[in-house]
Amino acid sequence: MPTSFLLLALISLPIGGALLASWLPTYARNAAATLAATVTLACLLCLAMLQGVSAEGVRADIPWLPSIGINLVFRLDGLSWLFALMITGIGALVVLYARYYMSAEDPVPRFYSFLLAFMAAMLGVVMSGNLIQLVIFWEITSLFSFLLIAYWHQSANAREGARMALTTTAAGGLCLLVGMLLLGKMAGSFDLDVVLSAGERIRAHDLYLPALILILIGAFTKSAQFPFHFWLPHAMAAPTPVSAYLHSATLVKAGIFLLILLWPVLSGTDAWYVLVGSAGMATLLIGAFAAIYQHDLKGLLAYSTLSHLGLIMLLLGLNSPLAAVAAIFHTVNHATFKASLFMAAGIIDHETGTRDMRKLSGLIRYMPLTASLAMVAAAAMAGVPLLNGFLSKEMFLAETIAQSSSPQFSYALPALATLASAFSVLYSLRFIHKTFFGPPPVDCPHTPKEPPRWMIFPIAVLVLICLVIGIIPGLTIAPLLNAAVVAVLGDNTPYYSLRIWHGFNPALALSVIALVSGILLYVCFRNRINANPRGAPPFLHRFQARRLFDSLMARLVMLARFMERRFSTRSLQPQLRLLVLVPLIIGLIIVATSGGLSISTNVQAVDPFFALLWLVGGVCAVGAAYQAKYHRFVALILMGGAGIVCCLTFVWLSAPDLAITQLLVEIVTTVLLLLGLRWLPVRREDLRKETRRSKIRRGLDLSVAVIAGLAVAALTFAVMTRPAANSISSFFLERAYSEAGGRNVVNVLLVDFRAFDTLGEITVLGVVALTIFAILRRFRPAQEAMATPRQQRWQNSFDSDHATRDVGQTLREYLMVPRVVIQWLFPIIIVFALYLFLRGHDMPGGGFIAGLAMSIAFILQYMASGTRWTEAHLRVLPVTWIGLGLLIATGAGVGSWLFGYPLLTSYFQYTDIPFLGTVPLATAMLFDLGVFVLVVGATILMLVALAHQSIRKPRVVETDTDTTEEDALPAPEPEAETLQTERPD
Amino acid sequence: MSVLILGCALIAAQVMLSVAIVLAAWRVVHGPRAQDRVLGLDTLYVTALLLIVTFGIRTGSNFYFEAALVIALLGFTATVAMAKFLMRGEVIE
Amino acid sequence: MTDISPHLIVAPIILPLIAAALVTMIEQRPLRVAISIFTMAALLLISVTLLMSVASPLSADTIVYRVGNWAAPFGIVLVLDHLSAMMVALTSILALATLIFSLARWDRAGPRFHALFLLLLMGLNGAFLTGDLFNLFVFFEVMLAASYGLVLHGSGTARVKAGLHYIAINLGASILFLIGVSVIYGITGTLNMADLSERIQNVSQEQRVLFDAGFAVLGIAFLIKAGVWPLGFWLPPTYSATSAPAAAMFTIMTKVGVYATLRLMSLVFGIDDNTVMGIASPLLLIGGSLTILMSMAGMLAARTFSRIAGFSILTSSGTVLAVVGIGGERALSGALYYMISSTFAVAAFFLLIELMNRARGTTSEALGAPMFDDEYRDPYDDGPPTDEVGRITPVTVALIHGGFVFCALLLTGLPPLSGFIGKFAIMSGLADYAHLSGWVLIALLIVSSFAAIIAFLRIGVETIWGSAETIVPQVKSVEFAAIAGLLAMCVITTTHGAAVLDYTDRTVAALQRPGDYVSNVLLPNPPPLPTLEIPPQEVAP
Amino acid sequence: MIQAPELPLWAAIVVSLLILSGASLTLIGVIGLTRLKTFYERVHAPTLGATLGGVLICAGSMLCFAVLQTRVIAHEILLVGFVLITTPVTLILLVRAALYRDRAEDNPHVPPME
Amino acid sequence: MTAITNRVLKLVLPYPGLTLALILFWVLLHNSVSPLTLTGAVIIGLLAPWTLVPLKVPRIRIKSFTACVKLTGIVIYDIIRSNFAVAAIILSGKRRERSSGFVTIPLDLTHSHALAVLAIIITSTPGTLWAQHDVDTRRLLLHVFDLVDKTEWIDLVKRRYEPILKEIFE
Amino acid sequence: MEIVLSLAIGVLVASGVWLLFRPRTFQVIIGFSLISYAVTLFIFSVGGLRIGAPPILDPAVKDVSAYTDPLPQALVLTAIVINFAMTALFLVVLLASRGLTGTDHVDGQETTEQ
Ligand code: NA
Ligand code: NA
Repeated sequence: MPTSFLLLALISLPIGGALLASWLPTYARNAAATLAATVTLACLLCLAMLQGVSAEGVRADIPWLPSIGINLVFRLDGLSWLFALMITGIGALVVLYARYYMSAEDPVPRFYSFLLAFMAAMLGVVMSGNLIQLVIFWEITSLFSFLLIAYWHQSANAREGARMALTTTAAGGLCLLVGMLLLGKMAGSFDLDVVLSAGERIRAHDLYLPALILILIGAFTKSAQFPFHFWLPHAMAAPTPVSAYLHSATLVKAGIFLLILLWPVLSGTDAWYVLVGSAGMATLLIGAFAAIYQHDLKGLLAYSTLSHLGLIMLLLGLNSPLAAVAAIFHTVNHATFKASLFMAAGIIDHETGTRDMRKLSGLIRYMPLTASLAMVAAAAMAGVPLLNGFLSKEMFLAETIAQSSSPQFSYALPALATLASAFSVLYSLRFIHKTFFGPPPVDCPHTPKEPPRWMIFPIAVLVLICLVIGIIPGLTIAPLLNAAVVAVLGDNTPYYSLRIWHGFNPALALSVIALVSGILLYVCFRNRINANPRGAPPFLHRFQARRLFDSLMARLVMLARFMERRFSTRSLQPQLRLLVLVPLIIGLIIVATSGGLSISTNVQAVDPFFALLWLVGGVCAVGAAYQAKYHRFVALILMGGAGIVCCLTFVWLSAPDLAITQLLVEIVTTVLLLLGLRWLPVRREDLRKETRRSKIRRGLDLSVAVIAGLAVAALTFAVMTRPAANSISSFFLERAYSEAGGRNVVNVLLVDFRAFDTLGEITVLGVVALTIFAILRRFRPAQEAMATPRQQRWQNSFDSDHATRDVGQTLREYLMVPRVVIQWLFPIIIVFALYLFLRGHDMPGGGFIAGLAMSIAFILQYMASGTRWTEAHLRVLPVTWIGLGLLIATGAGVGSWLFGYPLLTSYFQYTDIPFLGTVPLATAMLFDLGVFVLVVGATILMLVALAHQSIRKPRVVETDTDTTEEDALPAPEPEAETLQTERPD
Repeated sequence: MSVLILGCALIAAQVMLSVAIVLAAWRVVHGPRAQDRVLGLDTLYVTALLLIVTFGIRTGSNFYFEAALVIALLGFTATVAMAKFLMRGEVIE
Repeated sequence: MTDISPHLIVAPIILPLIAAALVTMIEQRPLRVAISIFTMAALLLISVTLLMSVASPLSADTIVYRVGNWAAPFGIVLVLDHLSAMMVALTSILALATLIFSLARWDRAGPRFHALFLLLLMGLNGAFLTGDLFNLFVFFEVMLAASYGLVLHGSGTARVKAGLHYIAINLGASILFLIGVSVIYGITGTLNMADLSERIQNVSQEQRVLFDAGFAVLGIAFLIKAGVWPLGFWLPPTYSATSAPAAAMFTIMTKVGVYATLRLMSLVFGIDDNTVMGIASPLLLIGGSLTILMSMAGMLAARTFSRIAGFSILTSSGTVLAVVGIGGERALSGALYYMISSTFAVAAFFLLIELMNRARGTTSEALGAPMFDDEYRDPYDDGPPTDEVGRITPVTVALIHGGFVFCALLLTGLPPLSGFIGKFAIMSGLADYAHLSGWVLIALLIVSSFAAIIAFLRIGVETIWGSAETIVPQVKSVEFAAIAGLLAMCVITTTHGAAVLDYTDRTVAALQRPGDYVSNVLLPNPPPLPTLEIPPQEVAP
Repeated sequence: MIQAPELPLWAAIVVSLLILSGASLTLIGVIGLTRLKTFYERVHAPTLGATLGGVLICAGSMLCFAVLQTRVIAHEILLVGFVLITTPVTLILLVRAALYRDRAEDNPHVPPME
Repeated sequence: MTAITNRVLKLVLPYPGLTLALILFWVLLHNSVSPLTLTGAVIIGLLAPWTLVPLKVPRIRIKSFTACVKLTGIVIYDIIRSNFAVAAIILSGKRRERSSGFVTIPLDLTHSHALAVLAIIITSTPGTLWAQHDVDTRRLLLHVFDLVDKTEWIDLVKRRYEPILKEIFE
Repeated sequence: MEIVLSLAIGVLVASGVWLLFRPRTFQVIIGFSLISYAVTLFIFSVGGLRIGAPPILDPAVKDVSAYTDPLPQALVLTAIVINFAMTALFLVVLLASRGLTGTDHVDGQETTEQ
């Protein structure tokens, strides 16, 4: 069977298993367990088949993203094989254990699904042959560990622990990513084999140190090294199988694995020595010290895990090949004894209902098998001879002694190592003694008993491994270890021996000292330790990880909120200020950096009337600005003044089309704003509060406004007086008549040269009209504006007070003359609109202008006769007009496709009609018709939709004083004033 | 000669009309009541129309006639709306 | 029968327009839905065809369509190149998914949804395809006008408040746009972007100042659309107030700003890192970086998912713009890839948020009741939705949560999905650049990922797991289908990343040598009609 | 600076007189608008420009173009006609509105509502 | 015969006067009497008046065309005369004592079109303003710029305008 | 001429910008309208100021320099239409905001600042 197939099977089996498990019914416990067991056993089988070949290293390449150097490379050598064995082997045992551990009510398939997915990710990490791929799997392990820790997410502890774990490890993962990126850049490839062979170059590279630090952060967070260790104890909120699997054998070993993997590349420098060594040492001591004080079984195991991880880290940091061997060896050993201890703790928890050592006692009577297995495992943890823990710890002590020759640590190193070993003896002893010995427990929730046989079986297997390795290492672990070591160290593999007995040497002495002092310490301090109220070590209890983490997160959020408050806003005014200031400042920077604007004196003489006109325009504009707050109506009139000046300017400066358009738009806009004004309650000047702050702000605003005005004026002047550019416009002037059949070049531009713009523009108009219509359907007026306007109430009450008059007579009288005139004007304006439309191509006019004129004809009828009357007599279907207009315009454009020309190609011809003469016919006219139709529809829809609000009846009952008699009085009392609608002055 | 005469007359007329516009605008700005302002605006419209006519004469072209016609035929719409707003508080009932 | 294929380029603009016009006039809802769906599906097909034709090595890289049969620079031309084809295809996919989602309920939350939606599409496609600066303005306005309608779709206080700000700020941006365009026209005498690229070389030094100022004003208008700090405060509130489908569509709208910046930078200044000119590049870099930074703060400060989603959009614009500021083809290619991914992801997230809020019973002011007896009755309005028979199974919840995890991975840039690949591609390119600004940007990207992780965890954990009971929301399968479709696009982008990256590589290469674009657009004797070459493998069975 | 079409002298003189008188009349009307005391007085003033003033200027224009293009150009009649029809509409509405406002404020200078 | 013609005319031309006006309007707009313009004018004249039909505008039957001409003459004369009168007053400034004020005039006219014409005439004439008309009491409130003798103004309306308008419309 | 128009545009912009910074929605809409005038004139002015040279072709005059630049005028027309539409929309939205929030403050809520 090809090895690449096996490699891929190894990784894809658990993935497939995870997917399958996620689709199992909620309570299909046995099916899920069977599935998971099958998968893991199959993996083990694959692994077994790969054992021989992995020694020389096998790989399978799947190209994925070659351009950025990410390919899927699965690769197995001695080291990764060993890790894969741990992952699948312990995985299989955990699967079995979990089947009995998890309750029947749990949705177990989800658990197994996550577990298998995690296993796949872990296998991915150790099998990655590409740095980035490794990071990918790395982050996936974080993710699934998060999901597994939070498996019981109804518990706040689980959620919190999971969050903390993911936050820390994912952050580390991000650092690792950058580190790997740098590593890859230094090596020239992300391929692991390339990187591994580029050690020399990398260590000499400028980027080595940043890369090292980033990679170490990744490894330290994952392997819970000081100062990133805090998440691990909180991850104990996970179900025990998860702890046994993730927090002893796999997840936390990922960091170790990574550093072992990259040991040949990264180690050997002082930076490595200092960083890795000190982190390892600190973790070793802190973990061991804290473990002593834990009352929670899993807490003790968690801190002891920290300590052992620190030990391995320290070994790796020593820059010695022999230490590296010890590190690898201890990794395996720790996985076996710690997993079994976790499982044992789980059994105790499961059977007694508690993990609190203060409540546990004398369990050996109830569960002798579990107790004896746990004792062996604990002894391995303590480093008792004939167990695997002893062998690797011995190597560790020997290495610390060997390193003491170097000046940095001198004798401190072996001393501290021994101290830590003594601590480990102490907490192991406490674990066993406190739990299994002594009187029977008093306040256990359940009466303890031996668990099901198959639940003990995994522990037994692991303990057996501890024993076998401890007693006959040469026959068991040696070949596997050797393969791993060679894979890492290659030619640098040192001589080492796994014999139990190396004779009397300093390491043995230290071992003995540690053992003895550990026991002594326990004997002396056990009462004080057991009485410790917090279950936390002295000195360190202040640094409650969770509280620190929470406060850090809270501070982060506070900082973020502060930044948001300070550097962002939700109000409109500051945003509009920025909108003006940013272009202003950037414009000024540009002008300033390039030596300023050169102002030309190439100007035409000032026409005095023009200046007079703009005197009026300017005054109107400033007046409108001044009045807009308290006298909206006045502001509107003033704006009308400015508008007419604009219109005259267009007349003056050769733009008749613009003048007409401006005028018509002006008229329609005025009516529109007046329609809106009815719904804006009056704003009272006498209520105005003037503070110093508001004065200052207004002053600032005013100066910004003036500066903006000046800047735009300068820009205008500069652009106007520049030497004329060689514009594309001459083309239009030359071809408008000959090639587009129109004399009014502006109109030809609109309907032919740039008809596409016009198509978009009318679409805008249509969309806006539809939107306005939609908004107004749900319109709710301001409370104060809901009542009938004051004028109408006054006039209506006058009408009803006089016997001879009927309500509404004042209005009828008022409109009698205008109505006659406006009705007679209706056909005339329509004809005028038609005229404007027809002449557009040659003379000022066109579809847009005509459409506006036409819509004014309708609006006048609405004003003169009221909405109801007008709609009873004229059927206006503005929405249909809009749709139709769009269709006509588009149809006119698309029609050219039939003749094989691009969209909106127009065709024109001068047609001779008998008797009448030559008539220009252009298809652009059809397009213009669409414009016309749409403009009529859209304008009418906008205005009429707004006008309709007046005749709607509020659904909410008007509870105000609208209908009382005093309202009939015209007296404008200040109280009533606030209820009035817009008052013109 | 005729150009000079007509030109001067046109300038004079336009100055007068421009002054008229300024005065009408003064009424718009000064008020005192809203009806005064509306009246001022209406006057402004009519005067602008006349100014456009003189401008047509000045340039000898008919291109501006429609602008004037729009004021004549449709310009009253805005002021009607304003007057009606003053009277009824609503433009379209 | 005439051959329609040469006109395919204009179809992404014209087709929605025709459909919108029809939909406006048609009364029956099923027919309107059918037209919308058919149009959207056709658009997807067309845009993929266009994409393939550009991607095909056999056909021209730049296909020019002369609207009105007037040659550039005089008439308006549509230009299909790698970048525009990509954006159009992105839009079509997004639109189809969003439309499908909205069929479940949102298209009935107010009148004229389909018309507005179709016209938004028209505006977007027009903005991407046009080669004319003023025409770009017009299509911006079409897009904005439709978006105003969609922001306000369904009414309600929050929407109206946010809509007011949104409209006000975009009105301001439009004014800046107009000023910028006029100055550019005044100085160069042209509106055609390719022609502009040519003419700018002959502009004298004094005029160059004016041109630069005008260009800066124009650029600021684009940056407002892209939501760059300090011009993008409007974005998160607007997007979180609006209806889910609208918000999902809007994810592409910020990209229009990015697109326009990229296009004009490429044509006017060049985007190569060794031809950095003026202050445009540093401004983009600083603006983009600050945007990333501030959206990071925004995410951390956020209390709702929709704000997180809003800030994700900002992060994405900021990232792309900062990379444009630095230049460098590898990073830029990564940025484009990242943009594709983040667009799909944020859109999916917006849609998902709606479902999650529904589960929490806090659908944001859904169908606000009208105030009046509606005498102005809309004949097209079918009233409030009644037939909401969702699939009430826990599977619903599981799917929502699964979708959330997907979105979270994509938006935080965690492996293994496209969000990660995009960020990595950018960082990898920046690392090649080996310049301080590059390292700073890498750091920012990493920190922003971290902030996103914290934000997602902070709100996600408590929202999803924190509540005592699980409410099963009523979700229609079309809603899931839409979200799944968008997420599937992310997955495809991940698995077929090589092809996508190859495409973005070529896009960037084309942007770096604008000469081809220019010469294609300004071909002195243009062929009567551009013929679209569909790659042979498409034709062959 | 001085722009004007080339006309025969007599026509130039007549046109000049027409437009000057029209403009003066209009200006007088607007002066009235600014100087008169009450609103009801002021309303009368702009009618000058809208009627005779407009007629004179339009007549000038008609004559000018008739001579210039040697054919009857009469469309200025439309301007005069429409202004004559529409201005009263505005004024009637405005005066009535002013009356209402003054009455509502009990202004003694207007006749009370009957 | 005439009855049938009238019927047909009524059917084709709802508002013959308007038709004429529109033809004139179209011709004046185009400033030409070319066949094309005339054809257009006729088409417009035939079609456009139909837009008034849905508005239910009553058809006006003008009883006397000579009265129309007479009225036009009177109005032109009055307007010119008043123009100079008012201009003189404005130019004279404060030198002359002058009072303006309201005059109430009882009217006999009821036809809305006749009233509208009267209103336009009065308002177009400088110096007089149509301020308010009460339908019940048929009283017109007139504002007069230069009010010396009220009866003078009552006479103006009652003697000078109202009879002719009655002649034309009623 | 140029200086007058530049100043005019400056005054319009200054008034408009000042209004944009105000807290009341109606002020903002008037501000936008004033700025729209300014922008319209600005685009227009980019084509250069010509008196009596409208871009309406006289078949007799072939010289393109006899006409003013038509393109800015076409752009202005488009801009005017779009501005009109946006003004209408903004008005309706501000009315809706006023109705729903009970205030005409641009933020939909009164703040301590004026
Ligand atoms: Na054409
Ligand atoms: Na009068």
